[in-house]
Amino acid sequence: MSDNILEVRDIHTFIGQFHILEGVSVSVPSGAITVLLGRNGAGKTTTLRSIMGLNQVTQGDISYMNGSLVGKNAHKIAQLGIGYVPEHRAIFKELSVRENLQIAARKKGDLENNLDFVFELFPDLKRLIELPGGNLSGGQQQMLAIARALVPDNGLLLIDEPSEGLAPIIIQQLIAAIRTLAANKTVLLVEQNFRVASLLADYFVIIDDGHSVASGSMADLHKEHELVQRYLGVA
Amino acid sequence: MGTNFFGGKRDAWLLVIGMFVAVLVFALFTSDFNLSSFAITLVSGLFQGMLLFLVASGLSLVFGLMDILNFAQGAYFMVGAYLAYDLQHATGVFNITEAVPDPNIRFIIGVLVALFVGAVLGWVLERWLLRPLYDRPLFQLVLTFGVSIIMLEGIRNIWNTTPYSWTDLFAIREAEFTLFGQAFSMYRLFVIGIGILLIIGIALLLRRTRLGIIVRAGVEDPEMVSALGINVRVVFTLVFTLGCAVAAFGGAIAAPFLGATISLGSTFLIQAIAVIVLGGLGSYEGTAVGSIIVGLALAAMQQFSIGVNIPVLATITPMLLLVIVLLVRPQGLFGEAR
Amino acid sequence: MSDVILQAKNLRKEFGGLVAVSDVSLDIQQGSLHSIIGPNGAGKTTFFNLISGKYRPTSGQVIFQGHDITHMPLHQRIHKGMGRSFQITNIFPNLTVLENVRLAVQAISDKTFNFWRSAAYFDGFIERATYVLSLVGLEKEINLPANLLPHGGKRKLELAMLLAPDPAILLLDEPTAGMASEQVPELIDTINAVRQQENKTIVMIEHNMNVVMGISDRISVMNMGEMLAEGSPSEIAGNSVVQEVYLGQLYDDVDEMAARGGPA
Amino acid sequence: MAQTRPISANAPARSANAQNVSFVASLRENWLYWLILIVLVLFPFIIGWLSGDSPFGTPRGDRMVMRGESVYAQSVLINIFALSVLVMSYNLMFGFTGVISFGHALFFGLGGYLMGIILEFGGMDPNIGLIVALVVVLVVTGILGFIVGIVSLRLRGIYFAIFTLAIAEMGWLFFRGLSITNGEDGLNVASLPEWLDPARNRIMVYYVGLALFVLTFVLIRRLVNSPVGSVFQAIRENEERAQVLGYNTLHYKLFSITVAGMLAGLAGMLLAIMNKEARPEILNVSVTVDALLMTIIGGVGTFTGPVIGASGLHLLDTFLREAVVTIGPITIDIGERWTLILGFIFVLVVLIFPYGMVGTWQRLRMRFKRSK
Repeated sequence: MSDNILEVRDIHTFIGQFHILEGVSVSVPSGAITVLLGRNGAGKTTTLRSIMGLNQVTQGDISYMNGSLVGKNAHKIAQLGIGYVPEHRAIFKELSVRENLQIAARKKGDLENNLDFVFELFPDLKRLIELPGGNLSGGQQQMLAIARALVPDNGLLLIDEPSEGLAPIIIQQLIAAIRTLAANKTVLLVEQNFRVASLLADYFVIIDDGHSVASGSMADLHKEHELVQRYLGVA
Repeated sequence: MGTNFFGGKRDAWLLVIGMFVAVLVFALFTSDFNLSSFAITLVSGLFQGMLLFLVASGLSLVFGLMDILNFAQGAYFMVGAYLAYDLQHATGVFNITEAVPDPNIRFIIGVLVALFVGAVLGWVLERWLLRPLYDRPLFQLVLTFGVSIIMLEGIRNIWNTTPYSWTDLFAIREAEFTLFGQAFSMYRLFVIGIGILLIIGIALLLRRTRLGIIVRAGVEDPEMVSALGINVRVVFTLVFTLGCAVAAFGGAIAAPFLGATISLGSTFLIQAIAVIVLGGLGSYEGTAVGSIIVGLALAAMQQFSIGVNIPVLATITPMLLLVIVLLVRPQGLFGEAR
Repeated sequence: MSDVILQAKNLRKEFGGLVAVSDVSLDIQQGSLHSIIGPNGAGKTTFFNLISGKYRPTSGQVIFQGHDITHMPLHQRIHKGMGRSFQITNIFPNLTVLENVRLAVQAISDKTFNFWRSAAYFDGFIERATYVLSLVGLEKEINLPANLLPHGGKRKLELAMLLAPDPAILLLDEPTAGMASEQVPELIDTINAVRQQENKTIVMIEHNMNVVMGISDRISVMNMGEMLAEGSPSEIAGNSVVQEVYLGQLYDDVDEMAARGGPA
Repeated sequence: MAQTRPISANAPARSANAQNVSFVASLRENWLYWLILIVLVLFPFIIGWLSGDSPFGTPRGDRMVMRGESVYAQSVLINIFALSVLVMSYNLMFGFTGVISFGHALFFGLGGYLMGIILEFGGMDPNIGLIVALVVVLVVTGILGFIVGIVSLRLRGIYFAIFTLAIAEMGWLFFRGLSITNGEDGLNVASLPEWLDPARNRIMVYYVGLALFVLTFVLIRRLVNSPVGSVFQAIRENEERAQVLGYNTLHYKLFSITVAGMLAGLAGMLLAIMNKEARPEILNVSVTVDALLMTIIGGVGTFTGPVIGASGLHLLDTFLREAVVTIGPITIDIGERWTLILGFIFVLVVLIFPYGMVGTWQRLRMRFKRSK
């Protein structure tokens, strides 16, 4: 499957003594949006963190553009062109919006080259540029978190729960932005909200109790009522 | 930090201003409203505050970034003092008085060597001893303590335990200046100046440089910094090394006044810990402001305790100040309430 | 309405200007199973934290069995008969399963502050703890360190710790969260069994609509910090406002917008 | 600090009807403890027999001070008892309840100083003075523990630790500067009752020390295995959860700090009796740091770890301080470099034993058992 930019094969991850992932496989086709579905605590966030090198994978393999990521430090993985937008945004609250963006630049010109695109996507950020990150609203912080991942030339974005705790109007803007940016990036998304996921994703992987239990194209998932009900609890 | 000077931290700044006013009024009172003795208190307070800052700044940055309370910081201060003393004087281990007859140049050499040795020892400690223990914070504490014992004993073995007092004078150590009719050694002014430069220098480093942005971000969330492609561990090592180097540098420039003694390190360490907790852990501005307040309060109390003949009053001042501040504000002046 | 066991009166909680729960009132009937549903970020967990005492409300009152408990600290509410579970599994990881539950039994006993006698006093506690553990089906694992339980087992342990002091009301925050779907029916059975055998009032936040519709007597719907509707499962299923907000409307305009190809 | 948490220290609960056989059972279960106790009771006589010196000592010098091998060995153990009680009390608070304090030296030092002041300046019969001192030490350290606890437990983690450090430092600086106790030179405690004078009746001091040591060990073991003790551990594991179970965790933490403070005060008294003086060093932060290090090295949250940490380090200290090692042509005066070696020991133990000595041993044994 050479057109899969990222291939996660049967990974196992422990957090402390807790065995969180007990065999998760995810294929991420390049140029598309793939969503990880599943209920609270199923292991979606841990899957993203394992890819990013923030949790130690004890078994299985993760290959990105044909190189293995297992055992690499987070900063090395990021340098390969993977952008990470974590749960709860992780904006640096004491840093200004500009500094939040600056810190993500990996080489000279990163910020300058991509700033226009970022502002086009999130016009709000332009006027907030000198404000400390902590003063931004939840939606603005989410936009900044995504913008931060767009500053370097990342090929793959890992986005964790972008819609969490946001008002519908903001979610609309985010959906539009993610769709726009996905035109030339690959996206792996975690999304609890089935509706948002359906609007965004091309492909899905369902994770349940630390296992990947189903995958396929999003269009097909809508026909699988039983699957949706069983794992996602959506009527 | 500075962007919203009176914004989210208004309470802290109001408290700080209040404390400054209280300390200065107290100083005026202890000097019987006599300007020349007030000047003594002021200069001596700023001088002591700056020396405190030289130890506390590294402690504070390292704690903020890495959550390590480096118990060896005082030992680095001492290493600096001993090196500077040794290189300046004919006695001791290294005698360079013949090779470098000019005492001014010898002093500069002493300070630079202290800076360098402090940096190297700091690098060794972080890179080779602390790094394997990142997920065991308690053991890092024990380890820095073990290292401080080793360094103290090393000093004892190299220089033995007799206190050295500084005898070899050089230009700024000899020169004097006058304030409100009171003559002071120019060297005090020099140390105060160095301290102010360092406060501003580190602030600029934190605000204006990429490294500074990374350090400030790392204080908040080191994991996210690494997820952005930055090798946080290298930054940790760099900051730790810098902190130790500054402490050794501080020891070197304190030596012409305090000499070199075995107890120098522990005294400064405990006071510096009081300063960074009082200022609010992880806050650079808290450490800077805290150093100056504690320094001034110390000087005023020294004056006062001579008057009432209770010398203990002065020595307990930093602790007393810390206890009072924590009772009023459990998170320290600029710390984040949790 | 004499048999209202728990009453929230105009509860409001703001976090630095952000209104998380906005003047919510709610009556819980004695002996009922009352579910609270709503989209992510609707304020359900915050509301729970207000009732259980983890947060102090900005304004409003909590009345439990006729007493105003708005400002009662966490630990006293347990003694009044209120039990609360957590979304995140929250146990003592290095203590055994039995120890975990025994501590919960001991908490409401008057022998709590005994620091000399050991085995003799523990007996009554252990009896109760073992009984509760058998109620949730963990009788075989009692001597295992709690962190070695599988995830579903930990949720059951949580439930056992909750039941141990024999509370009058149980507040369950997403009891099925993170459980393998095969285990969900088992937990539901356990909850139902507990409810019938011990005649408990249960208030529950839950995402799984099947679970909610299947076992609730009453359902309240929250959205954006407000209480939107309340009724029996069939009323809620048929309520057009709920349909719109919880399941439909929120995303209808998203669909629309998506169809247009971007925000207006 | 999850990595330093031991597996639950609770022994499996025994049923009440087994109580009449419990003595035999406990004998079988704790045979090693009983054996050690017997050896400790007979210790002065064993050493006396081995060395040929009287266990009561032989008067020497013009002041007729009792000396001899056995008496010397007793003094080493008395120091170990005092240190062990201090470290065990620290472990009760730190290892079992999860409260990190840097101010434990205050309680230890007050034990010594209060006794010294009462005996020297109280003008009482030494026996009555000793009883008064005992009561005063317990009351003062207890009240102080309670006050420090209540004022400062609203501070979190490191802020609490540094707050206690500041209080203890003030105590140290105060006694160092206090002229009636001779400031830095320390207060001589000469007015001990004859029967408890270490220069004349070392063996009595030994048995008093042994009694304190055994009592503390048993007290802490029972306390930790009691209902209150299990709440201590629950607080250490997850304080918020303990609150939600219905415990007022503040009460339990206060209790733990107060008991630990009282025991530390007794340890300080014992040391002051042994040394016949109270010096400001017993109030120095290094006492707290020693207790912390010995706890960590021995094993946090274990019963025997603190004792092993305290006695191990003290024995090393005693014997290596004067040792001179000759390997071929190289002669190393260990005594001169002893503290340096101690520093290296800290570093090595930290790097080698991730859970302290006892903790690491317990874990290895558990893993071995499980794999069998």
